[in-house]
Amino acid sequence: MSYNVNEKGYYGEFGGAFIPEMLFPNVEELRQNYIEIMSDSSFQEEFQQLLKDYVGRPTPLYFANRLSEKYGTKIYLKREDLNHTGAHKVNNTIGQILMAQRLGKSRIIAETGAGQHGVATATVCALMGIECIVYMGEIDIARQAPNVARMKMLGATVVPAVSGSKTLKDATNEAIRDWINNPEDTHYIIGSVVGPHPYPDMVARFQSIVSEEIIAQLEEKENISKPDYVVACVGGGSNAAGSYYHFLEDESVGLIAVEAAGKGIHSGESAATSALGKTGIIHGSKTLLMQTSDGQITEPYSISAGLDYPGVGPMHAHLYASGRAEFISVTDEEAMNAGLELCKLEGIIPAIETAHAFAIFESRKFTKDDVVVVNLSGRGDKDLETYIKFFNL
Amino acid sequence: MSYNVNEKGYYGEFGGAFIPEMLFPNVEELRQNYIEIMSDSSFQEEFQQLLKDYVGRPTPLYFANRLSEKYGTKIYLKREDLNHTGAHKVNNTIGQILMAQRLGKSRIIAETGAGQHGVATATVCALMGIECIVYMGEIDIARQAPNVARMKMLGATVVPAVSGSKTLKDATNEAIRDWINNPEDTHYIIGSVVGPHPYPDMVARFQSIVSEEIIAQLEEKENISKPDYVVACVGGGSNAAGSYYHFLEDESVGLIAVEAAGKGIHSGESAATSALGKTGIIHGSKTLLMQTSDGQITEPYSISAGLDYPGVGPMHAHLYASGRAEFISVTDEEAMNAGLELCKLEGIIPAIETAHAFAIFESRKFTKDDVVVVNLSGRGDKDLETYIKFFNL
Amino acid sequence: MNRINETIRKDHKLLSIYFTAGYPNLEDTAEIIQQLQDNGVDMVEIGLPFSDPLADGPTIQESSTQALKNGMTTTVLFDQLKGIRKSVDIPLIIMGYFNPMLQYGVEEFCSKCQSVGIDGLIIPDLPVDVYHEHYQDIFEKYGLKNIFLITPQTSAHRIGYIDSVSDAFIYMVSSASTTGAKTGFGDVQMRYFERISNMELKNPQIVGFGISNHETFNHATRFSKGAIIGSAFIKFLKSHELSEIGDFIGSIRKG
Amino acid sequence: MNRINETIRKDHKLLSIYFTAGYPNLEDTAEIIQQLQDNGVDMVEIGLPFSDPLADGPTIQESSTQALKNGMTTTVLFDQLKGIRKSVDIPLIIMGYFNPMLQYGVEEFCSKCQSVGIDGLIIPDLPVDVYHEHYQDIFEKYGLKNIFLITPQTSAHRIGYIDSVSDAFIYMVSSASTTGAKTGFGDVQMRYFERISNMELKNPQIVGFGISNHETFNHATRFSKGAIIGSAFIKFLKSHELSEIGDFIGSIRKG
Ligand SMILES: Cc1ncc(COP(=O)(O)O)c(C=O)c1O
Ligand SMILES: Cc1ncc(COP(=O)(O)O)c(C=O)c1O
Repeated sequence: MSYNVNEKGYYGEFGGAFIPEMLFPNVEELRQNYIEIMSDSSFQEEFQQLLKDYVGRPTPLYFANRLSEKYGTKIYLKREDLNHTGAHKVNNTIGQILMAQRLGKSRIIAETGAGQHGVATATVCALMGIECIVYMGEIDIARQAPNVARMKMLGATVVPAVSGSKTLKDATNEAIRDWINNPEDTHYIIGSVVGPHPYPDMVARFQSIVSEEIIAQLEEKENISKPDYVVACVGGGSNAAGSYYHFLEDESVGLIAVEAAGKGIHSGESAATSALGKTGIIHGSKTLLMQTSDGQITEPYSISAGLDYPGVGPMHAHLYASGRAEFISVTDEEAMNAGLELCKLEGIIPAIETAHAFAIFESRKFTKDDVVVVNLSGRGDKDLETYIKFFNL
Repeated sequence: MSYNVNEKGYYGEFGGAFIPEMLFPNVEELRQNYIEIMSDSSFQEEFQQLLKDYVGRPTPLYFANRLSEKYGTKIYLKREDLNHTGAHKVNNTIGQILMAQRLGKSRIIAETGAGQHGVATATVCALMGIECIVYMGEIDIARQAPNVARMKMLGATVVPAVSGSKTLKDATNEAIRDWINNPEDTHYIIGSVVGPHPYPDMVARFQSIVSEEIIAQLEEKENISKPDYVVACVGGGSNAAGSYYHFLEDESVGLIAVEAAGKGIHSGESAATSALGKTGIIHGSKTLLMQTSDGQITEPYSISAGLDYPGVGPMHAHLYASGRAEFISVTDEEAMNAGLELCKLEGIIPAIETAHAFAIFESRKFTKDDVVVVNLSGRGDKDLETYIKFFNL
Repeated sequence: MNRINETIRKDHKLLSIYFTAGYPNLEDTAEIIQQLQDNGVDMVEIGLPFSDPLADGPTIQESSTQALKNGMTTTVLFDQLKGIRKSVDIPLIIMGYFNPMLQYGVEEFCSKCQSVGIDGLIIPDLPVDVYHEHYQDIFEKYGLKNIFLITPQTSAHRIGYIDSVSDAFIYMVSSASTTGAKTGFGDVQMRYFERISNMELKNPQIVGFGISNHETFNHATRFSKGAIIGSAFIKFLKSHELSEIGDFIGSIRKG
Repeated sequence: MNRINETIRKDHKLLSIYFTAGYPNLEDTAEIIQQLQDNGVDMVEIGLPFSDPLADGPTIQESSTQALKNGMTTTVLFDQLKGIRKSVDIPLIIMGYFNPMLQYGVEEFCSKCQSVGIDGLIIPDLPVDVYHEHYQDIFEKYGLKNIFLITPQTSAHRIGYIDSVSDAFIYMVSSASTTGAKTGFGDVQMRYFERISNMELKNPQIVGFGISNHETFNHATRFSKGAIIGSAFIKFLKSHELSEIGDFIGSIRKG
């Protein structure tokens, strides 16, 4: 079985491009060109150069001494938190801005939830001097004020999404609407491995730098070519996709996907898509999706705005349905405690999204020789407010 | 003329160790051992390993395309903002925590102004599992709340300094008092190239990784072994010292030090020590110092909490007095505008301290072939609040 | 013969009206359809509301949100439509997003459509190739016409393909846009309408998006068979009684 | 002969009092010195206030801040001391940080001290080696004794060096601490006092830091020539009239 996308844009039964006709020319143009553009050596050169000089790659693979000791296994942290703008998101936006340039686009739109992807998009647009419009749910604008300010400083226009639940899902709807209304000059930079084909595959490829580096770094540090496990949190699934990428087809590498259970999987306030979702269509992709029996998309909940998405990317739906990856969900409280533990043991304040990945160690046990790589997808500066409130700091 | 410290702890007429007898054993122990410990190969190995795997070094040397174009010269940015915790400060705290371990200390104290050094210290203490107490002016605690929260999350105890002006100078006084009261088990991690000998030299050596990398990176990028100019902001002077270090004795490299003029050098609200200071003694060091004619240390002012220090390190006093470095001072407004310009042109939000370094380009002209390296000492996330207010975002 | 095909043969310009089922009130569906027929509308599109209507502008979005709040579901809609064919004989088309249909079961959905007397479907996010490969047989089995959209950006080649798969009419989106986004038609759009008209497709075109009054209706239908009004009608419903629907239709027809 | 050397020869335990010049009120300096002498104090340390007194605890810090606010400066202090030798003959020592002296000019400062009748200086942040190398000649030229501190952590070797450079007494800090930090003396400190006493240095020792009452004064002077009270006296001044200074001194002497 393959876990990569097939030529029709599917991962198993998931994926595809369920898009309104108005988007067809845009998506089709991208589909026909993305592989060729990405394979072009001048593209790769520019992409790699920016990742190195601007983003700060390679990010370290850091052996977490005290954490490893506490949990009796060998835990390595892939330090995506050290990327420029503070998360893995920028790997993708750097790639997509170069893609947009080669497609001759002069205007960029993006959606954002926590604001990380919005900041990463605004950043690359500033870098290239391209107009940038970021859609963000009105509620998220209120609760992620620092990232809104960052986007504005970077010259982006932040447009509030006032429809629906006024959060990430609706911001995505608004971005798609903008794209429908601006079919010629605009490229839509999606922030995760979601959306119509070829987005999930394209974003996964841009993020695959993560697993590529892990391989080289494990070689250097442990003299092995692969870890026993890769652990990543899953919102849409891009940091997971990036850290799994080169291990997808090698089933000796355990893939662990950590979802947000919010206040408890069955509390009605959760974002654990694999546990609660059914196959459906969201944002142009057939995937697992939290929805009513009637097919209305439901509002997810998580303390972390970046996991607060009612779907997962089609790759992840397939990894779940096929059993290739192990899905674990983690409550707000477990995640927050794991985040604080990482601060105290390793001096690293993780994004709350990322903190979910660390919460598994309390219950999921590994042997002492297991090499477990956790993708430390982002830093927690954007979440200080939430940490302060939660822990009464 | 030499610009490095001499065997007595002086840079020209500046430096020394003007400390109360109570501190003598501590400072003397450090003075006698620091060179030997730092030269030890196991120390270097551990230091370099942590810089690489934990801090994320080498930080890129990034050619700032659009900024270079705008100012008609070749501007490279040394990306210290990409370090773990977001500034150059951590280079020093990693070094000093290893030093403290080798000196057998079990308790760490530090002072902090903006909180960056406090966070960097709390971070390395968490990493090593060592108790950490950070002194911070009561006023700074109020205006730098996010960094206070970060320190707490990292397990540090933040103690308000309530004496004097309740800012950095007083936090330093309090830290010194703590050290006096805990002479045996405690190491004081000073956050800049200030304080009694051997601190300025030790901190400069830890920070010298910056210029070491610049040399290798210019070799790779421009096939040259040194830049024409190195530009850095100066609070205490550690990021400047680090970026100048390997060029100090080579007078063909222009060193530009940028100080905070606050609301104007002669406005009474300034921190431009070189312009306003006279030789004096502060925190155990003979250096340039803002003071009354009566020798009372005056309160500096800058919009950036990290430049808000009434002295400079003795190395910088000597660089100024000898004319080796060019000192430029920049107002709040000039710095803020330069910070915003960097956002818009390069997609990088600098710390307001750092923004001062970029403000010189409006008036200080370079030729088109000059290679100018600006030390991008830190990221601006900690300063969003100030940026928002200033620009009404 | 399917009622849509029959209607399309009529020799006047067709006026088709879209409304969101369950809006303004849950039980308005049947009454609105009746009013539309009684006031001479040629065809009705019944919007099955969806939580995330990404091809729609704010007006239809809001009406969908309200309809869902009112309790509209696929099951409720079918219940409401049960007796509709007793008094209504103009073509009825359900317009909705694919996910609710998928959850209902596509075949089950089609079967139900047939049994209540639905003639066709417009599903903006079901692309023609997916339809062609997976669902065409089912639709045809239950006598449902599937209507596809084309836009100014749709290539001639693709229009040909869509025409070949279609068997009722082609929904010609006036400009690449979400519903209700633009107002009035300019030269660019008129040339586009004319261009498509000159292609002499086997299916007639009905223009949608951006038609709000007598003038735009006339423009839109200069080179096409008819036009669909959606947002303008929803806006009208927001501030008028159902009994006033005739005024709205009259204003479109007569200006 | 310098007044300090003379006083040290006396055969009782010496009580020395520190106060901050200009506190509680700018003009209190001379009056406080007079009161101290009149109530039998053996020696007085006049604190020249400094903005950043890093060897001092909160009490002395606050008094310094207040004194500076009141307008105390080096020049003002010398003015206030101009006539002091008309009525005061106990040793007077200025205790202050080095920076204000540096700004005044070290030689100028020393000369002024001599002219108003100051006998010695205590400068916590002027280390003995710097003094020895750069300033000893000047101090001696103006007949000033420089007093150095030792602490429990000071090595025997260094104590020897300090003793060799000193020519008055050695300021024995009771425990490594800022002024006012600890209260009461334990076994550790008593052993330290005894250890130093047994070294039989050429200069006698006077204990400072942590002496606040009759009991601690007695403890501190068991193995030393005398003791200095600072913070406790400043605290007393905060809530009493200058005319009550005798009560404070009495309580120390007699318990
Ligand atoms: C730090 C971080 N990690 C993870 C995520 C979740 O996204 P994804 O699942 O696409 O990696 C986000 C989204 O904002 C994020 O900011
Ligand atoms: C980002 C940044 N740059 C510069 C400084 C100034 O310190 P220094 O002059 O020691 O580099 C600070 C101090 O907090 C800082 O945070």
